[in-house]
Amino acid sequence: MQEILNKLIDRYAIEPIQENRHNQAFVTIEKNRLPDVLTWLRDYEDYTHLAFITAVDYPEIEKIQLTYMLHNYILHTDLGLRVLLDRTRPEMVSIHHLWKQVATYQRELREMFGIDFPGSPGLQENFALEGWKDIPPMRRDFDTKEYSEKTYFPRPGRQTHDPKEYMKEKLYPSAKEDK
Amino acid sequence: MEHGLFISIIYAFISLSVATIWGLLLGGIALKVVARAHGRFGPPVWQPIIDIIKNNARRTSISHGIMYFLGPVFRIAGGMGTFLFIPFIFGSSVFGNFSFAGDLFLVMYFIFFGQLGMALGAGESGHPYSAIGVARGLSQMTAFELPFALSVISLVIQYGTLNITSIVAAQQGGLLSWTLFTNPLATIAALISLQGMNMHNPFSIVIAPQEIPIGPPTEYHSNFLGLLQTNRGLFNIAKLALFMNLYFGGATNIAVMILKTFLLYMLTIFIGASFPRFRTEQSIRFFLGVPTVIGILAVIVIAYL
Amino acid sequence: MKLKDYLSPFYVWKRAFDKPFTTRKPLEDRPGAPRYRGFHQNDMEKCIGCGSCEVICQNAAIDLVPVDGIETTRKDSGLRPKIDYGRCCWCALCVDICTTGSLKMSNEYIWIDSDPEVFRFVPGASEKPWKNTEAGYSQHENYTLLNLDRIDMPMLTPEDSRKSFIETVKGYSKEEAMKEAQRCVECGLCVATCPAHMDIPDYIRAIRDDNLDEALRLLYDTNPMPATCGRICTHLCEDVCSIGVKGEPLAIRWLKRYIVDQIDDTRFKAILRDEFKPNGKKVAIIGAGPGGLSAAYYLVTAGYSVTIYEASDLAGGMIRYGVPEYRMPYDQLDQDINYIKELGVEIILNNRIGKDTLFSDLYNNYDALFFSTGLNDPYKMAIDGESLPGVFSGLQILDDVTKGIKPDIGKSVAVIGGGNVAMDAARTALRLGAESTLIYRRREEDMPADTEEIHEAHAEKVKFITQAIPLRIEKTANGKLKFIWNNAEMVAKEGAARPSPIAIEGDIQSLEVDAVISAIGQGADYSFLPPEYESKIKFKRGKVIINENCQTTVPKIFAGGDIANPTADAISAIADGHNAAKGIDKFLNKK
Amino acid sequence: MDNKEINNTKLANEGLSEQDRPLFCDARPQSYKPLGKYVEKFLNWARANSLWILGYGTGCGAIELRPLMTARFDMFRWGLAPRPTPRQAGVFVIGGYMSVKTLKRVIRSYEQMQGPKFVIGLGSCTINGGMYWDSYNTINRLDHYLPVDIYITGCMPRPEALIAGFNKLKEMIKAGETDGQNEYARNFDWYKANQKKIVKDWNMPDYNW
Repeated sequence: MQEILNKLIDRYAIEPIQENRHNQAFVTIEKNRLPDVLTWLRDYEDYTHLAFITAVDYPEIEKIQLTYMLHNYILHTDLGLRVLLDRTRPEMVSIHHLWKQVATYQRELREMFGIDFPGSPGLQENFALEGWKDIPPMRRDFDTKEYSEKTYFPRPGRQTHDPKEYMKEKLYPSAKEDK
Repeated sequence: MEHGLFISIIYAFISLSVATIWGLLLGGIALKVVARAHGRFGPPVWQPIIDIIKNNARRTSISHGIMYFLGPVFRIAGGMGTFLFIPFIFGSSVFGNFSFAGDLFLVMYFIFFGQLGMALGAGESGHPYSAIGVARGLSQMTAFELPFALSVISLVIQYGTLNITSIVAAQQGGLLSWTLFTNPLATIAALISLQGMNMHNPFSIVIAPQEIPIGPPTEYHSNFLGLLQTNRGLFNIAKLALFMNLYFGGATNIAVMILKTFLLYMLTIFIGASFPRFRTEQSIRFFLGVPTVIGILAVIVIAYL
Repeated sequence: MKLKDYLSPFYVWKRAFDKPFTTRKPLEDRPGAPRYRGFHQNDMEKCIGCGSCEVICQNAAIDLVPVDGIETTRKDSGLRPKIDYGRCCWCALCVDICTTGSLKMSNEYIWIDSDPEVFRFVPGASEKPWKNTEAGYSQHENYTLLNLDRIDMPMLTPEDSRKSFIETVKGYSKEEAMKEAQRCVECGLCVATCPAHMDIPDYIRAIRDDNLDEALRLLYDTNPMPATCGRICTHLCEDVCSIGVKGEPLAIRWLKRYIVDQIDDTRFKAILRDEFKPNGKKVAIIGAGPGGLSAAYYLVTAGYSVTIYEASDLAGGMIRYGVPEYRMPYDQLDQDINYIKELGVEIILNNRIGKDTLFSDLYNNYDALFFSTGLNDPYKMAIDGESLPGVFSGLQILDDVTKGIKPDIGKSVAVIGGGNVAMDAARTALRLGAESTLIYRRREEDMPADTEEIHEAHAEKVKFITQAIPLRIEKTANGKLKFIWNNAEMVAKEGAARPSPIAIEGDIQSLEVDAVISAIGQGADYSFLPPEYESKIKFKRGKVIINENCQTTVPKIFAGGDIANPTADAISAIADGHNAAKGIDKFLNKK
Repeated sequence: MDNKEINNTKLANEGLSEQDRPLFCDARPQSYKPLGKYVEKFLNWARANSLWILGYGTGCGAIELRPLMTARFDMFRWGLAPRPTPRQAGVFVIGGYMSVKTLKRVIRSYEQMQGPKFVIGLGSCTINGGMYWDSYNTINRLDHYLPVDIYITGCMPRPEALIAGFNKLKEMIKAGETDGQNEYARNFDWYKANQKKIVKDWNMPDYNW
């Protein structure tokens, strides 16, 4: 593990590196260097398997973090490459020329996070949501509960009581006009 | 044909009804027997009959066109045609059915006829699974018809007639005069193709419910399906009766008929429940291999020895 | 392919002659496992309606609803969980969190209906087939999601504590307080029981969030003497704490104290942001005890100008003079009083109404009057020898110690009574260097004192003699006092709430002591009231009758505190003060 | 169609191109009157004893249907059988939650089933959302989109509960209490409005027979 990390540092001067386990590490790299690094890892360092691509929304820092998870079948090590995208117009270079199946992940990410991958095959096709018009549901500012209640009308007839308020009403109603 | 036309029609009707019900019950028994091999109890033996009633009681049905509509009709016409020219019970006036000099050829044609009609009808439903099922069914059918035809040719040479009734009559001299013993090679070839004809494992690729939902009848429902299911009982018993007559000495009374068709059917079930399924090209290769060779041998042995 | 490959598949038919695997009647033959999680059951008697189940449910499947036949009481909100089986996912978190262990799950799992609206019921109340099923899932004995054990309060050891008047309880550190606050399930059952209805769950949450400024604001909303109450409150809230059903209740009192302890009193004004516009109306308050101070605080924040008349030389009332320093350090009391003073409340000390100032003058000069003079007239034991030298009242001892006078109690004392004053007196006597013996008419569990007090008294080696009916006190030859009592047995009387002691004939015992302290209760002293007012104000069993606004039968006069409420503790007096302030505000603004 | 009282109220079939329209159904579903009392009773008996299930796993509950086919439960002995095509099936078992995407396919399959057809709502999710109650993509209540005959609560219910559900359905069929097909036809516009509110890209015929 350390070897590949040192190489990454030497070749691409990548910092910082976060090592989770002895066989798993994450590095954050610049957006436009990613295809380079991925190609090098795939072709020269035996990181031939792209396990998944996933994203995390960070509205606090106005970024969306993309993670590309690579696996090396010879050393059995995992390497995660992280890229930070601008949250207002997230756009990333498509890497479907490196791994064909990535197009599916990219479709999903476009739908769930609104990340654009120009040139990725079938990007505009529906993935799981058909005809979705709201903000992408995996964005953190999307309130799924509110959306659900608005759209899927839960069965009526539910009513609950707060023990504190209920006891007040029952036991000392005179204090009702408090505060 | 000693009876008048009216009587003949009534007799044919009775014969058809009894055969259909017996065929459906046989199907039910088969379900139960297979269930035992699976370690369960299985549905009641009359379950196929309930299914037919239910399907005919459906309130709605959709037609996809004339051919689609005719598919089940062809199918049951094939079943009835096959059955009505086979002496169900030898010598019986009610179950003797029709008989004429060349009825063996007609019966063999009818076995094809239903399937072809069905293929046309199912094709018009436009369902891709139907088309796949039809393609598989027809190619498999051509394959299993070959050893069966060779076996029949061998029989025709042996008995010198194309009349089934005559063939049955020729076997009436006790157990050893059955074709089974007089022409064992033809019998073996025919029994192997019976397995394919009945579409039991290992030749059940046509209806493969897991891969191509139910095969050709995917789009058939309600009364259409009811008709197809009725035919399944009838056609089944027709084939069994044919084999019984050709190879096992026919039946002179109803008890023998029941026993012989039952045993014959159980034989296919016995094999069917044991084996996994062949793919289409595997089953074709199989039929064109050993069974065809046996059939050719049967013809050669009868013709030249 | 070998022949064997063709033949071996037929082996499957061997199965056909074995017994089938099929369960003939799966519905009858296959009940749920003994701990299968099926439909809920609820023990209606045990459940207290705390609502923890509702809060923990991730699927919002639980509603709390009133149920016929379940009354709302102090310990029971009267609500019961109603479960929506269109939501429930049978995770059993509600069972695991249940504070009482009343919620369970039966192992029944079949419920079929064509109407989707019926899949809701109140377990325990609705008649369902699984209502009384034995098997099912219930809380595991050794596993609970709740923290049942209280974080230990650092205290002086009894050996050390009995030597001096240093405060026994040291107070929580930040970690301890936050840990303790995390035990709270925020059910809010305690709020109704607290006489002042303090926002207990809210300020505990503020502690958990480490937002002490907010916590202090919440405290002052309903209680202007938090430092005091954080120490000597009778904490009725802890009696009803839902965590207390199965474990130790939350240390609500200590958490309150923690809030005040952490905040420097100079910051109070900045945090509380008490702003008010004087409205020019004047209110007089008699008695600078908790009731008076509380009323003063809320009146002054409502814009009134408030004057308190206090007979003693320091404000604080019974909290100062009736509670020993080891429980209630005077600087903490001063902190509370000083903040109230800072707001502009005028406290006139050493001014006894009826002697230094006339009640009628107050009545005529102020827009409204509030008196909360407290119970400071000790009851007499009514036995022979009570007036002998060396016989003191409990209050007298405590009062003297506060004022720095060392009472002459010698080396051994007998304290008569079982209330908090008796405990205080006994423990004060220990600290003054005497051996204390507590003598009480009934059993220990009947004592009105707080259990903690009793426990600490035991720890500090106060001797307890119970079921002893005092007979007389005699002077012995060597100058000591001989306290003589008759042993009693507890007899349950029909119709009586608790058994009463009946003397066992002839079983008479005695104890020689240097001093006898009688602490069997106190009465009110209404000598400040001129007869014409006393006749107008209605009393019942020595207590002033007030309405829910603490108004007496004379509209302009309000009263509260020990002289009016049955519980006679500081927090009730504070609540009365608050109520009276609201009542006065209403009364004066209506005009 | 062999049905005399057919009402040829045309459907809009929006979302289809002009040349595609004749290929798809353009008539509304019909209500059907039961036949004579005793005939219908006999037919209902047959229907109850030959329930063919549409084997379309719509949610996690589909996994509870599988054990029924095993030797342990052997559902065939009650006349239950899985059927791979909606045309031949009579019972639609909705196996729990339904996402919007599944709902679209379920509507299509349901409409393709031939009446009388029955729907079993399996699991809590079909009643009031279950553990997916606040999900952005799963519906909360099934009865807004399809006429449901019975509900089996559970998350998920065991196969035994499913058996009990089928037993109950059988009783209801025998008593003639299940009329989902007619209910759907009667309240067709209401169901369609609900369905279209959820299914955003409605690129299929309004009614699929």
